[in-house]
Amino acid sequence: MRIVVQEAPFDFAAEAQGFSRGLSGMGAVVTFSGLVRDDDGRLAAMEIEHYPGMTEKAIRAIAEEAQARWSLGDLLVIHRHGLLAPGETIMMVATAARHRAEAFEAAEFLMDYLKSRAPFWKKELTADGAEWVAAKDEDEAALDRW
Amino acid sequence: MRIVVQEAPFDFAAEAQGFSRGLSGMGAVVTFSGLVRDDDGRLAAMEIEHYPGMTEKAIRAIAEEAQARWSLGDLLVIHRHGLLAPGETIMMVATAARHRAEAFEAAEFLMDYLKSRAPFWKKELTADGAEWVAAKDEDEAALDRW
Amino acid sequence: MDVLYFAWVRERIGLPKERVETSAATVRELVDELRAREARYEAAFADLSALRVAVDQDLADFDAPLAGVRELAFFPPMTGG
Amino acid sequence: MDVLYFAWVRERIGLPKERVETSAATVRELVDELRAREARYEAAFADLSALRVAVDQDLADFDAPLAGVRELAFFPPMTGG
Repeated sequence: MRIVVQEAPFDFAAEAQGFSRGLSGMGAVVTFSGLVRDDDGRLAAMEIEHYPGMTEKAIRAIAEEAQARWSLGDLLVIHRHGLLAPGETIMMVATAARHRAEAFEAAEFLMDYLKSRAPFWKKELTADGAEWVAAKDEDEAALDRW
Repeated sequence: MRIVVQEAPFDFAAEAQGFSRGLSGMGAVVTFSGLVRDDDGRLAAMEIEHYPGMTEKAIRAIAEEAQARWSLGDLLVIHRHGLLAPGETIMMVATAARHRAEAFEAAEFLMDYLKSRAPFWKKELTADGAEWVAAKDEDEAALDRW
Repeated sequence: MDVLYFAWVRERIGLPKERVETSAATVRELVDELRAREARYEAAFADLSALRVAVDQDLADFDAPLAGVRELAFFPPMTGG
Repeated sequence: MDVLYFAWVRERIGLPKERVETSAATVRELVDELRAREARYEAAFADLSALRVAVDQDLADFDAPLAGVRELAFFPPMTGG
């Protein structure tokens, strides 16, 4: 298990490759990456605030829960904070399991919990000013699945 | 949409990176890769037979169905055939969407259909001989979800 | 019409492809003709529930008509991905 | 105890962290004390349903006891991922 919280960009391709190379006996690898989305061409940047100390602790608890629920060969979570430009990669998860269903479920579980239970807050910066991204009801509802 | 059926190995990391770089306005990228799994250390190689002509046609139909069901920024399917060693990457899919639920669902849909509706057949080669991999009831049942 | 065989169907019949002339109206009738022809076909087609059929490269069922068909293929359930 | 504020809670209160001495027994009692103190706290804590609280870096609820707590944090619902 590897968990990284950092401000600097990371190389998704290198991380995904390194993750896959370290595996043994696994048949399925799932990755998710979240990108800064600019819906209407007005986004100048996204700023991500976090709670140092709690962030790592919360992600570790989520990852350990995933490992307890599924038999995973490995898992990886990388999450950035600070100022990001449109199109930049905010975060990624990777999961490896013997079969595809486990790898998919674990990745979705990680994403659902990282979304609503890891202390990150997104703010969108446009020419008109800054606005905090509101949490969505559907993201909270997504947790009911687990 | 890009669909590749080939015997040669491919570079998962480079493909995933190229896929992500070509996107615009997408917030979520999911990849799945399937690896040759050696459960008990006895597997010498896996041989994958396919039906040239029908393979590409079947994958294209599955991919078009995914595009019709979800609003995808792009999708990629690469599937190898021929002789593969344990640990080698057999295939990958990548999906991009505005939100994570769409990207995950489309990737799982692609995988469920590629598993049971694309004309590939796996044979395991061990020191004791060769054996065709049997289709699993659960793989057929997985299609009911869609 | 061209008839193709894949995976263990190919192995039991002993060839990947052959030209078959038939007046069979459906896939099932052709299968019955082949089974009556030689033991290797009987071995391959003994349990149709373990087989799949594609008509002109589209999955079909055993009651599919053969009129106008150029390419027929028999194979076990697929194991891709 | 250290009290931390994040996102728009931090912006409304005007600082990321402060030392608070209190005899409040629960998070809710402390919130009431702060709201009574200054308008900026009232603005931040007006709607508790829009807020989350962490006690010593674990999510908690507003009835959580404060005895022995070293670090309290208030913030809006999280938007990670």
